[in-house]
Amino acid sequence: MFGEVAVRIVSDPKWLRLVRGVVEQSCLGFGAREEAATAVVLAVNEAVSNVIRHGYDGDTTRPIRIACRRDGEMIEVCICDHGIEAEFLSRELLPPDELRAGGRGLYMIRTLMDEIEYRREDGQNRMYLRKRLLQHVAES
Amino acid sequence: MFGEVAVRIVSDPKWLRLVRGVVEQSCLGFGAREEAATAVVLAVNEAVSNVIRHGYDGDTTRPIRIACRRDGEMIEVCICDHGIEAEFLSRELLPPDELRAGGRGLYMIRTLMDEIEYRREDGQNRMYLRKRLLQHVAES
Amino acid sequence: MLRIDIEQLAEAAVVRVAGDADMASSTQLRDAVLGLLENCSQGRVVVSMSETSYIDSSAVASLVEGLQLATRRRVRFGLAGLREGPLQVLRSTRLIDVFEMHDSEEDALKA
Amino acid sequence: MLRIDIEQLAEAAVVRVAGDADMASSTQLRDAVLGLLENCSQGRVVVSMSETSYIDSSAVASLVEGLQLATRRRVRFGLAGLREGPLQVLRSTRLIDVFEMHDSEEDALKA
Ligand SMILES: Nc1ncnc2c1ncn2[C@@H]1O[C@H](COP(=O)(O)OP(=O)(O)O)[C@@H](O)[C@H]1O
Ligand SMILES: Nc1ncnc2c1ncn2[C@@H]1O[C@H](COP(=O)(O)OP(=O)(O)O)[C@@H](O)[C@H]1O
Repeated sequence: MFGEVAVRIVSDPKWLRLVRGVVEQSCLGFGAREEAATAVVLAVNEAVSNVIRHGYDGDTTRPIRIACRRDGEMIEVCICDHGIEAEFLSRELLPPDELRAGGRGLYMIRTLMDEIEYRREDGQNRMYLRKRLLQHVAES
Repeated sequence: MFGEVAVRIVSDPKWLRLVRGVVEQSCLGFGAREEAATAVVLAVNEAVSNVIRHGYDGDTTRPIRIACRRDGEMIEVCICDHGIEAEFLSRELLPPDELRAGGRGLYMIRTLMDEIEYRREDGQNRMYLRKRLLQHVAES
Repeated sequence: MLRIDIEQLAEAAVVRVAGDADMASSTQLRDAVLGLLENCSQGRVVVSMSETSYIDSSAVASLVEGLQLATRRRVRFGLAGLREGPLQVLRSTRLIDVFEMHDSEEDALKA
Repeated sequence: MLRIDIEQLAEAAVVRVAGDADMASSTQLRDAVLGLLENCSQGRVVVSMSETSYIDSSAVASLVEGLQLATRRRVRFGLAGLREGPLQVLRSTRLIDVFEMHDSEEDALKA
């Protein structure tokens, strides 16, 4: 019903801007509000940057595929690459306000998204980032 | 060396804007100047609109893939779909200034691009649009 | 993605078109322009496009239809304030000399 | 995609950052900020970001490094004019209270 939007790039940081544009337009096309779209864009940018930097160790010629779809009341973005296995989901989060440089990408992703899933299959990494379209107001 | 940027959408006109953004960013990333990038964006927009309107007869759920790459001193965009065969490359061009509504998409594509190629293979249409990065100044 | 706002002044109607007029939205433009012209005889219509960031061939077709209906109804029909992108579309379809063109809405209303 | 312009005023240096600071460009930001601070002792540095449309975590890291070097060199270090996007990044990394923040470059220089 909503279809899927996918973009495939090589792992050159110069394409990050393009990816952000695609993800933003997709989220809006799938019915997300500006604020949710911005959050997804920020998270995907960090995840793709991590693939380039860590997964592919800076090699700018390797494939990355970013696919966006709407799944019920969620936006789901899948980031797929052939880089090294990323067992980083088990790491501890950055304690807030700690003044070190770096190490904030995963923290941003977890703060901004509602669900994160990681799978290693057939030598491929698939990271699923999900964001609810409607932010449920906490009952008080 | 420059890689490839590909985007896959379903044939809903609401994604045209996203496609334009991807194609523009790709062209700039491949080293095209603003003016050439704009021309490619206009042509691809018309070609994809034609696939939706004619190739898929308005069905908004069918796949379209748009892939951009740099081939030497050319930008090449391939538009791939599973719609009806498009033997329209043999049609005559719109005579300039004729005041009819419609029928200007192909004319725009031919005016804006340096090379156009169409192939039907395995039930797929592939339209290749090519634009030179450097506009050669006519010798006088 | 397309916002259309029509203002009826004493001597002219101004159709302000903001955003992208492509296959997803150009029927909106067509409906607005033809709907307006159907209720006009004489006078003038200015399509103000300084906020129009994109037009495709279907939007051009809507403008051509507008021009034709305007001619039949003896309404003066002009375009104003086009940005570089839309200008390039009119150039590539060789329609740039077919339309009455003005640099800005103000210029159009004075002309 | 990133333009950095440094202006040395009598009492402060202003680093104006325009465009997108992401993995492709944030070393430029880091080099500019750290290079400037290495040649400062006392005084102040204002990073003016009203034209900064995007920052990622690597740009945030550069700003954190700037703040740390500034503290060591007793230079006052502030950010000015942040748009909503960059603000959301500082919020999501919980660094919003770590930096001295000003609504605009003018406010920062007066403060
Ligand atoms: N795609 C990935 N593949 C492999 N390792 C990763 C990946 N993403 C993150 N990591 C690991 O997790 C760590 C933390 O990542 P992050 O919070 O984004 O900070 P940074 O990238 O600044 O180090 C990285 O240093 C790296 O070791
Ligand atoms: N992708 C396509 N598949 C099938 N037929 C096409 C396709 N693109 C164009 N055509 C045919 O070529 C004609 C001219 O196309 P065009 O110049 O874009 O004008 P318009 O779309 O306004 O008719 C169309 O009316 C259609 O019959």
